Formats: sequence, C-alpha cells, structure tokens
Amino acid sequence: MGGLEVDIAGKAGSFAVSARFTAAPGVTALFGRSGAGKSTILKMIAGTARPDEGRIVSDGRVLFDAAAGIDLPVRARGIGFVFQEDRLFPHLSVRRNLTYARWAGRRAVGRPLPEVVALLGLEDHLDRLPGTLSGGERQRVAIGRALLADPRILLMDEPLSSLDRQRRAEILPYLEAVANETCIPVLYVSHETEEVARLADKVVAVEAGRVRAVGSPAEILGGEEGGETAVLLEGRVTGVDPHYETATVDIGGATVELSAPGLPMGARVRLRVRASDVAIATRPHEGLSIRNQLSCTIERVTVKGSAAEILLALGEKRLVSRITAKSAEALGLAVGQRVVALVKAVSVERARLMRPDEAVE
Amino acid sequence: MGGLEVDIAGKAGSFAVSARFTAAPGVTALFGRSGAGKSTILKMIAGTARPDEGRIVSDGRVLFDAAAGIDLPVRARGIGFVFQEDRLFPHLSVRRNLTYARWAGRRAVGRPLPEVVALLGLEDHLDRLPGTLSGGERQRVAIGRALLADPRILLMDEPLSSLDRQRRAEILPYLEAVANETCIPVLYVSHETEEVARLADKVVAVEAGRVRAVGSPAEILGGEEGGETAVLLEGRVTGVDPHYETATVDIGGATVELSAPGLPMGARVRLRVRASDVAIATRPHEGLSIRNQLSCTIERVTVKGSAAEILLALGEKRLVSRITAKSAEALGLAVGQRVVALVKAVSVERARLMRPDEAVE
Amino acid sequence: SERLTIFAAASMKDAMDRVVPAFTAESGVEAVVSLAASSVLARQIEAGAPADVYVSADVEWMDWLAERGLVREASVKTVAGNALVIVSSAAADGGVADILAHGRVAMGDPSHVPAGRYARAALSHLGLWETVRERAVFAENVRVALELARRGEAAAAIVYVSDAQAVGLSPRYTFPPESHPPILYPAAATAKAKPGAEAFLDFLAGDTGQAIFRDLGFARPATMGADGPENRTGGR
Amino acid sequence: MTETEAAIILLSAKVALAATLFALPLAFAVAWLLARRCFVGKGLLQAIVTLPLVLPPVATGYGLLLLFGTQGPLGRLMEAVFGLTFAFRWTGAALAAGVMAFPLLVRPIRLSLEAVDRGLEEAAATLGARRIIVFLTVTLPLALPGLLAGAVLGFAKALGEFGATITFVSNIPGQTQTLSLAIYSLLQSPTGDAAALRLIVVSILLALGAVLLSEWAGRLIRRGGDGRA
Amino acid sequence: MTETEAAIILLSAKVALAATLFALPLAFAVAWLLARRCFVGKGLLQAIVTLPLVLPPVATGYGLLLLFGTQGPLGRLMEAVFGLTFAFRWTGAALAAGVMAFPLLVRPIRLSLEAVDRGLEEAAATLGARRIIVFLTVTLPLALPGLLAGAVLGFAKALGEFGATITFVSNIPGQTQTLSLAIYSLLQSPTGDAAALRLIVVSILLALGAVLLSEWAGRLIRRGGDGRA
Ligand SMILES: Nc1ncnc2c1ncn2[C@@H]1O[C@H](COP(=O)(O)OP(=O)(O)OP(=O)(O)O)[C@@H](O)[C@H]1O
Ligand SMILES: Nc1ncnc2c1ncn2[C@@H]1O[C@H](COP(=O)(O)OP(=O)(O)OP(=O)(O)O)[C@@H](O)[C@H]1O
Ligand SMILES: [Mg+2]
Ligand SMILES: [Mg+2]
Repeated sequence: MGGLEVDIAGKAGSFAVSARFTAAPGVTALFGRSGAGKSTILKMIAGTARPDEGRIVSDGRVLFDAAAGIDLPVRARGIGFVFQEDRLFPHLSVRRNLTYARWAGRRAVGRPLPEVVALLGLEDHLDRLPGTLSGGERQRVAIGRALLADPRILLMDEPLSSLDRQRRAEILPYLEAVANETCIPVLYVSHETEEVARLADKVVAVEAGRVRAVGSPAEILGGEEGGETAVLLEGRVTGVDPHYETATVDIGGATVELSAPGLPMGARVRLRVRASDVAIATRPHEGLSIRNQLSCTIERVTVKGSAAEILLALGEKRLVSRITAKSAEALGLAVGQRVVALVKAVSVERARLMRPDEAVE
Repeated sequence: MGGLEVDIAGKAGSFAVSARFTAAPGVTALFGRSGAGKSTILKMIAGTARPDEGRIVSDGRVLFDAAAGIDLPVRARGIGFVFQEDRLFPHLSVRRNLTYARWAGRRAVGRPLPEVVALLGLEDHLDRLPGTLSGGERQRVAIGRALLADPRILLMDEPLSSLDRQRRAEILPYLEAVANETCIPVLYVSHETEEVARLADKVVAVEAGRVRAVGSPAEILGGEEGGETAVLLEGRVTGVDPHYETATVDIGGATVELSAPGLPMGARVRLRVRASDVAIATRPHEGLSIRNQLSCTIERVTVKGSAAEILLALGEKRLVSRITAKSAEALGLAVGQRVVALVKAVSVERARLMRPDEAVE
Repeated sequence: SERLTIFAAASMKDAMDRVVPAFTAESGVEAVVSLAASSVLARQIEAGAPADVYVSADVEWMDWLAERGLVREASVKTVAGNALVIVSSAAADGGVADILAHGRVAMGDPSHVPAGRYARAALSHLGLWETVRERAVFAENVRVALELARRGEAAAAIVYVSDAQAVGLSPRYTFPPESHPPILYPAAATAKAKPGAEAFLDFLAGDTGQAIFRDLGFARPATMGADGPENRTGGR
Repeated sequence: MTETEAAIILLSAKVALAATLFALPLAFAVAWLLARRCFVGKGLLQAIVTLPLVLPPVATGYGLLLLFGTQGPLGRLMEAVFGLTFAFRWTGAALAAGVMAFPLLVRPIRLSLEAVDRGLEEAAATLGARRIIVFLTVTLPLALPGLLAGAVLGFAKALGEFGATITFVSNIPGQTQTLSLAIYSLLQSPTGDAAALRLIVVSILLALGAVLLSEWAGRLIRRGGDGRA
Repeated sequence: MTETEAAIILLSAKVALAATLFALPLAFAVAWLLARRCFVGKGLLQAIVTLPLVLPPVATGYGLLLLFGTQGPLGRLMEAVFGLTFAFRWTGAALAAGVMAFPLLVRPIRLSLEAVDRGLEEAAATLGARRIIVFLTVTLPLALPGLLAGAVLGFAKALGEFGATITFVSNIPGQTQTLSLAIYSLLQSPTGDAAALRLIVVSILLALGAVLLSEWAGRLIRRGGDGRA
C-alpha cells in the first residue's frame, strides 16, 4: 500500500523549512499558524520549490532525492494541487480550466466531469472566463481542476476557505470519498479544526518551519491552543434504528447512541465529542432528554480559570468533560470517583466513516 | 448619528444585483452563499462598480444618487476596503502598503501603526515586498491597510478567511473595538456563523443578487440552512462571582449563569445558545453539573429527520433545544408541557458585549 | 526575351525615365532601372549585382569599378555633362559674392555628393569657400538642396543647371567651367553584362539619347573637354 | 492605380509579410531566452539584437551585402543548403526588412513574456502538461498581446524599410522595388511629387489597415485573456 | 579618436538623449490614451503614431521640413512661442529622431499599461489617493518595465536615425552631423571604409552601453516589482 514519505529541508527565501512525516492514503492535515510554512512544504512536494536536502517518495516512486540527484519534474509527480491563491488560467473558460489535465496534461479520465461540476455548483459558469467569477466560484473551479487531474497525491491548500457552510458540507464528504475510494494520500491545509477532525486521519502540526508534532487528530487538535477540547472515539456500529435514524456505536466497553441517518450496520466510525458537550452527573437520571449516560471514573480534574476539565475513564477510552469550576466544586468531584457522563446524542458528531482496512488507533 | 443607507440596483456583467438596507455604526454582516452577490454589493458601495439606479448615503453624505446624477469618486467616499483578493501593491514594501493611505491618500493619521502591526503580527515582515508573503500574511497586510486608512465606512470581504483560529481570536476583538470606538459602519462579509454572531449587530442575508432578509443575527442565523440552530439572548449582568469567574445574566424572566471572566456588573451582553447544547428534563434534577435549569413551556415541536427541535418559551424569550426524535418521544414531549431546559454554563457563548446606547432588540 | 538592368545614379531619374522607353521602342529590348546613390550601386556591382549598365553621377566610382575590372573599360562612355549654378529665392542681385552673402547656402555634401564636391571646388576657386562654409547646409543630394532653396529654408542653393531647369527656377549665377573639375556622367557595361548592354550605351550616346539629355538641361559631354561621348578613357 | 503601382504594393505587402512571419518565431525564441534564461552574455545578446536599430541602415545593408551577397559566406551557405538566394531578389528585401524589424519584434514579446505569471505555468505543470504544452497552452496565449504589438511594429517597419533594403538588394522595379524605394525614386525627380504622394497615401492606408486589424485582434485577445469588466 | 570624432559622438549622444527624453512623456501620454481610453479614432491614432515607421524616412524628413522648417507653420509657431528653431540645428536632429522613435516608445509603454492590474488602482483609490497620485504611486511604477523597454528602443533608434534627419536638417558637421550621418558620408566615398568602421564600432559600443544599462535597471525594477522567487 503506497503512501507518501517526506523528509526534506530547504529554504523559501530566508525562511528555513524542514519537515519529516509520512502520509498514508487518506487525509493528512497540515495544521499550523499563518506563516508556519505549510504552503512551502506543499510546494516542495509538488516540485515547484526545491528542497536543499532530503527525499520525497510517493508510493515507492522517488520524486526527489538530493543525495541521489533525483528531482522529478513537476508534471511527472502525478499530483493535483489546489493552490492557496487559485491560479486559474485567465484565458481559458471554466470548462477548459477544469479539464486542463485531460487535454493538456494527458492525464487519464478519472472522475466524470458532470459529477464534479454538479458537486461544485459550476453548471452555470462552464463557458465563462475566470476573470469575473466570485471568490468562492474561483476556489471551486480550482478544486475541480485538481480533482479532475486524476492525481496520485492530492495537495490542497485551504481549499474551502472562502466557501459557505452549506457548500462545504457538500464538498467535504466528497473529498472524504475521493480519499477513500482512490486510496491516495491527500495533504490538506486548513485552519478549521472541525474540518480537520472531520477529514483527517493524521495531523502534522507545523510550527516555524518545522514539524512540531505528528499524531491523530485527537492528539494534536485536543491540545491546540485556542481550539476546543474534544476527543475522538472510534468504534463499530452495533445497532441501527431506521425509524428514528439513530445508530448505536460500540466504542469498547460502552455504547453511544447518536443521530446519524444512513450509517450501515457494522460500519466503523470515528465520533467526535466536544468536552463542552459532556455534562457530569453523580448518578444516572431518569426523565432527561440525554440518552447517553456513561458510567466512568474520574482520572484527573484540571481547573483552567473558571472552567474545569475532567478526564474520564470509560474502559479503555477517555472522555473529557468541561464544566464550570463552580459545578465541579458543588458536585464535589474528585479523582477516582464513579460518575455518569451525560452526552447528548445530537452533540456527537460522526467525524468520519473509516475504511474497513484502517486500523483503529 | 450617521449610518449607511444603501438602496441600489445594478449589474455585474450579466448578474443582476439589487440591495436595500441600512447599516448603523457597528458591524453589519453580509451573509450569503458563494456567488450570491456580496462582493458586488461592497464594490458598488465603494464605487469601484457602478449601480444603475438608487442611492447610497453615508452619514448624511450622498455617495451615489442615480436620479440626481451624483457619483462620488472612490477616493472621496472615505472607505477602507479589505478586498476578497488581497490587492496588495506588489512594488511597495509591507510598511508602505500599510501606510499607503497616509502618504498617498492623505488620510488622517488615526490608529498608530505599531499597534496595528503588533495586532497583525507583521513586525518581522515590514520591509519585505508582498510577493513572497504567505497567504495569511498577505491577508493581514490587507486588513491593516484598510484599518490604517482612517475610514468612515469599513468594507471587509472575508477578511479572516485564511487565518488561524488564534490569530482570529486576536483580531476579532480588535475589529469589535474599532467598530465601537470609532462609531463607523462596518460591512462584513463572512461565511463563519460564529464570526458573524460574535461581531454583527445586524445581518443582511443575500441570495441570488437580492437581499432576502435583514435582521438580528439571531433571526437570520437561526434559520440558516446548513448552519446550526442557535438563539441569541440579550440581557444584563446581575451577578458576578469573581472567584469562579462566572457571571449571572438576567435575560428577563430567568437568569443564566455562564463562565465569563472579566464581565463587569451591569454590563449588557448578548449570549449565544446553540440548540444542540440545550437538553430537556421533565423535572429539575439534583447532582448534575448542569447549573442552568430553566423552567420553560414547550411552544412547538418540529421533527427534522432523526432530530427534533423544541421551541421553548422562557417568559418573553425563546430557546431552542435540539434532541433526537427518539428522546422527544421517550419523554413524551408535547406542546404546552412545562419542562426544564438544561443549559451548561460552559456552552453559553458570550457573543458580544454591547455598547451602552445599543437598543436591546 | 532578354531584359537589361540599368543601375543609374538617382539624379539620372528623369533622363532614364525617357531614355529607356525610347530605347525599348527602337531596339525591342526591355530595360529596368534601379536608382540609388552612385556609391551604393557601385558596391552592389562589386557584390555581384545583376546589373548590365552602370550610369554614375561621378567619375570616382566608375574608376573604382574599372580598377576592379567590374566594368568593361572599353565600354566606358561619358554620356552627359552638367553645369553648376546658384539658385536663390531671394531677390538679391549682384555678383556671386553678393548672392551668397547672407543666409544658409544649400549644397550637396562635399564629402560624398559629387555636386557638393564640385561646389566646394568652385567656391574655393572663387575664394568664397571660407565665408560660405560656415553657413553651408550639406544635403544628401542635389534634389534636397534644391528643395531647401525652393522652400526658402536656405537663401541659396548650388545645384546642377539640369535640376534648376526641371523645377523651373532660373539660375542666378552659373559657375565658370574652369572653376571646378568637369561634371561628367560616365556610363559603362558591367563585366558580365548581357549583349544588349553595349547597344544601350550606344543609344545613350547616340542622337536620341543625347537629345533627351539636352532637353533635360544636361550639357553635351563633348563640350566639357577632350573626352567625347564616344571614348572617355577613364583616369588611370 | 496603375498596374506598376499595384505590382509595387503587392510586392511590398509580400516582403513585409514574409519578413514579419519569418522573423516572428526567431524573435520569439530570442525574447524567450532574454526573458526567461540567465546566462552570461545576456546583455550582449540584447545589444546585438538591438544593433540594426542603432546603425545607419546603409551600414546594415552593406553588412548584409557582405554576408548574404552571392559572394558572402552566409549567402553561399544558404544557396547551397536551401537553394535560397537573397541578393537582389525579393527574398533579400524580406531579409533586410526582417533584420531591421527584428529588434522591434523582440522587445514587446520579451516584455510580455516577463509579465506572464509563472505561477500559472507551475499550475499547468502540476496538471501534467509537458513544457512544450505549457508553453503552447499558457505562456504563448498569455504573451499574445506582446506578440501582436511586436508583429505590428515589425510589419510597419518592414513595410517602411528603406536604407538597408536599397543597399542590399538595390532598387530594381518589379523585383526589389518596394513602396518605400518607389517613393524614394519618385522623390528624386522634381516632377515626381504627385506620384510619390499617391504611393505615400497607399503606404498610409496599408499601415492603417494593419494597425486596425491588430487593434481588433488585440480586443479579441483581451476579451479572452482578462474577462474583468 | 580624433577631435572631430569625439564631437560627433557627443552630438549623437546629445541628440538621442534629448529625443528620448522629450518624446518619452508625450509617448507615455499617447500610450495611456491608447491603453486606457475608449474613443472613436483610437485605431486611427495608433496608426498615425505608427506612421513614421511605415513611411520612407525621406518622406518623413520632407514632411518635417514642410511643417517645422523656418517657413513651415509649426516651425514659425515654435520660433515665435518658444524661440526654438529646428531647421539645420541639433534640435532639429533631435526632433527628427524623436519623431522616428515615437512609435517604438509608444508600443511597449502601451503594452505595459494594459497589463497593469486595474484592481490595484482601485485599491489605491479606496485608500484616498487622487488620480494623479494613483498614477504616480501605482500605475507608473508598475508600467516601468514597458517604459524602460520603450526608452531603450527609442534611444537606439534615435542614435541610428538617418533618413529623416539628413533630409530635415542636412548633414552639417559640428551641428547636425550625428554618428549615423557621419558613417553614411564615409561609406559614400570609396576610401571611407576604415573610418566608417571605426565609427560603427563606436555606435555599437554606445548601443551596448545603453542596453546594458537598461538591463541593469530592468533587474532592479523586477526585483522591486515582483519579489516572487
Ligand atoms: N522568499 C521568501 N523570503 C522570505 N521569507 C519567505 C519567502 N517565502 C516565504 N517566506 C516566509 O515563509 C513563511 C512560510 O510561508 P508559507 O507560505 O509556507 O506559510 P503558510 O504556513 O502557508 O502560511 P499561511 O497559512 O498564512 O498561508 C512565511 O512567513 C513567509 O513570509
Ligand atoms: N462580469 C460578470 N459577468 C457575469 N457574471 C458575473 C460578472 N461579475 C460577477 N458575476 C457573477 O455574479 C455573482 C456574484 O458575484 P460576487 O462576487 O458578488 O459573489 P459573492 O457573493 O461575493 O460570492 P463569494 O462568496 O463566492 O465571493 C457570481 O455568480 C459571479 O459569477
Ligand atoms: Mg499558505
Ligand atoms: Mg465575494
């Protein structure tokens, strides 16, 4: 199974970059502050910037190897690149932009054009030139162009930044499906923790030109300053209620019910539970709309200003609850205490449907 | 007190736009899907596009009046414009870009340069040319340039779209402060409901070139398809617990406790409560970390697929709770029933501190 | 059918315009005329130009070609002569010194235009060169010099009498022939000329040709010196 | 218009067109080198390309005569290899016009090439396009305005070329006498003004036609290339 | 180098420089009109500007003589208003060179102006800059490469101008005899080749200097204007 191995060091002007990580098929997010070097890393992988040292290997093919003097030309790297600035061809119609890889790049015809056009809502603009498109329309054309390039690696630099929520909600599952179906690595730069949690299998945290950490979205995003604390739980669908469109997921040691139309029985999913969505009760309660009442043991209580973060052990898994320090004191919460975690079914986000072969972390 | 009155109709190529709304000092959000015509409306207000009909009046000054043949040149409209594409001057250093309005536009020196530079984290880049800046850096320079133009109207087209969460969290309060201090109308295009709820006093919903609705963020964003249902509650701080850093807000008929360091006693605030953060109990419960237990009456139950939205009357105010349809049925919820709304203190977002003179809607 | 290519000095334009049709009518041989500066034409002949006849406004360049064996020496004929005159738009009267006393004096460039060289020689001979030189305007060819005088840009111009006659200006003064080297227009067949070239030369020197030259104000070459039109044996 | 005049006009158009068309690809190549490559003799190459503009045309004409004449080294080479003779033929007139027009072609093309956004070429490469395809589908279309500007300048110059042409290929009616040379010839005779004026008017009309055509093509290109209202 | 030669070189440089400097602003204005304004006679204006390229230089020279000679209407006007005489002066040589160089100046500048992103000018206007300021701080700097290209072409042409100059102001040593004219004169005489060659070399060196200078300036501008690695 082919992935992408990156181990490079180089410069963009006076800015030094060094990065080492691997990206398996599926989505790997590059996460980091503005100016951290995310785009520079993507450019080096694409070949439009040249690292000084190191290797880039894709699916066994060496794209770049400073020591061996290998530097595959950009066109031969088999990438699809959504640039941060859209880089549409101003003299070509939207249609010709979208299909550029086919008629000029001789890339294979993969995904059907009408499907991508419909997904991106570009039907009415196919014969226009990019010059007068709106910002979001331009961005959509850029996404479509990369998707239609039949890439072996997909590099996406903030591809959804200027799209509305509804459009994002349409495109995200599609990207998810692309990553799963075609089994290619997708490197995805985004600032939206939600998007990253939803899409990414792995997060590469970039800081000041270096990789600060590599890990699961839960590991990296959980500690993200300014972000919200959340845990990701992985499990298998053990029950489906077609009438109420809810599903029961066995997360190992406990079951969680969530609102999720269309989840197939037996499917493996990743659930995202925000700490602020988890309440704590000292005992189980009747007459509550909150249906997930999970017995846990308090492992740690961290008071952060006015809030308290309670780390809860649920068998093997961990949950985090964020409540006010006042509540924590009022309930007299202490480490080792048995409590009930209350999690609203509608608050549980199904972050991602996983591929059958994907390992549960 | 001067505001902006817009009543225009015109075309951008073959795309027809008509818009009628007023924007008081403070932030007015233009909200709408990609391609709805938001940027076009901003351009017409700025004068870089020309409406066919109508009037634009700013603070009593007629900027445009088709009937009277008035069409103030762009430079005389006293605007600051953050364009969707950054439009930085490629031949000028970051510093000269930032201060362009001063040395070329002869605008007054308002905000001090070092303050804006520090806010935007551009200290290290002042002497560079924009060509090699990262995407987010470019966007920050564009924001700074508009802020430093001492504008009488601020037009911002997705100004934070490519910035990380932390940077956003730094810039948002500043923008808020700018709007409040300088008492100028800010027209703000954004797709982030959170950002809009945080900043905006008023939302203009744009759809297919026309204004679909104008209203408070609560009214407009609540019904936003694809968005999350939430309500905005306005009230006054009646109690402050300095130790736990919580505040009690009287929202008229009920009090809500929230985690909010630094809220002054007596301050007027807008709270944002997401429907998915509101649980329902048939009676009050002890031993719960959820401290806000508000007695309400069920006004409407709407089943949307697997979820049920329960509209709750809390005196004059309305709350929305989103639970699974299964829970709603299990609890036997019905219109007219008295229930307890459970709202976690940490889930209540203080959306905005309001100005003293601002009317509670 | 064979066609002759005549390389003629630009100043021969009017003459060639009349001679060539007459020649064709008489002999049935067609001819085309390429007009340029004598120097340019000479160098082109050196470079292998397909010229059959060279008509120069200048003895020097003819000699230059003869020296290199590029024209048949035996065929060299002086086909016309000319006289140097002063034309002036001003109404001043008097001797040559008076006419040239004021304003710009247009003339060919003495460094390379033959008429200019003759003019310089004539003025030197009359002791006027030093006073005129300061005010002289060196035109690229006689036509331009004439034009300058005609338009009043120059007070006077030193030109050929044939040019003056062509525009209907009557000369104010004619330089005596001994004041300058004889003004001669030599013509010759080139080394690789087609057979008809000699016939054309004969025609130029013959009655019809000479009548045309006369009519245009050129002098009969025979009157200019010992070398008749029939056999000018060049300098060296 | 007389038959001779018509022939002169046709010949001029043929010479100018041939000069422009043949010089264009070469000029493009040189412009590309100058715009895109870094090499030591770059300034020198640009200077050499500019030379025909600086030297008196007669000097350039003599140079051509020495090089491309029947006796000249390049003249012999071309004759031997392509069977192409320049001396005193219309082809020579086209060569002279092409050489003189060359600097006028190169500069605007170079300017346009330098202005092409390299990011777009990179984007094309990421989409799998080979260099030549990137060039044909992105670089060339985006440099079209410069190409057009160069072509118009070059064609106009080729139409008006005089000094180098008369020196190199002489002024032989029906063979090398272009409009410019014909006008020159007519101006040699005191009575030729009227006829010269007619030809000057023809020249002006030809130039007007070429310029209007290029303006129209330019509008087409810009409509295509920009799309901004 | 003889003293005469030095004088010729100085005069040539002076004439070419004056021609370029005076023609530049006018050419910029015309280029701006052509690039930015829509009016009926636009194609015609471009054609008129291109004319000096198309007409035989001799014809242009005659035209200048008729218009700017001491007897010509414009010549009289200039004399009366500015006390400026062109006929047979170095100023006239500069005028002729300027007119002949004009089309070469206009085209590249127009090209550059057309390529300037109007969005940046709009941005400048939103920041309160008046038109002239927008022009000076945005349009002009961004059009500099075209200005430079035009200036080099124009200067080179002005240096090499021959036909119109000799017709308009004649070949007066020390007053109007530029390098081109001197080379021409020398080439006309069977013995002048060696001297002509010397001056040709001087011409080439001058052109080389100008071109190298412009290449260097161009690099400066590009470093300033682009910043993309
Ligand atoms: N040629 C250069 N000279 C100097 N600094 C450069 C150069 N090119 C890039 N940089 C700097 O390198 C840093 C990383 O740039 P990069 O575009 O990779 O950031 P990024 O992580 O993509 O940020 P963003 O989220 O804002 O797009 C930036 O601070 C940028 O200013
Ligand atoms: N010249 C034109 N010809 C045709 N359509 C145009 C033209 N200019 C703009 N449009 C269309 O008008 C619509 C509105 O454009 P606008 O830029 O105002 O959208 P927007 O609301 O800002 O969208 P986004 O959020 O994607 O930036 C778009 O669909 C765009 O394609
Ligand atoms: Mg980036
Ligand atoms: Mg927009």
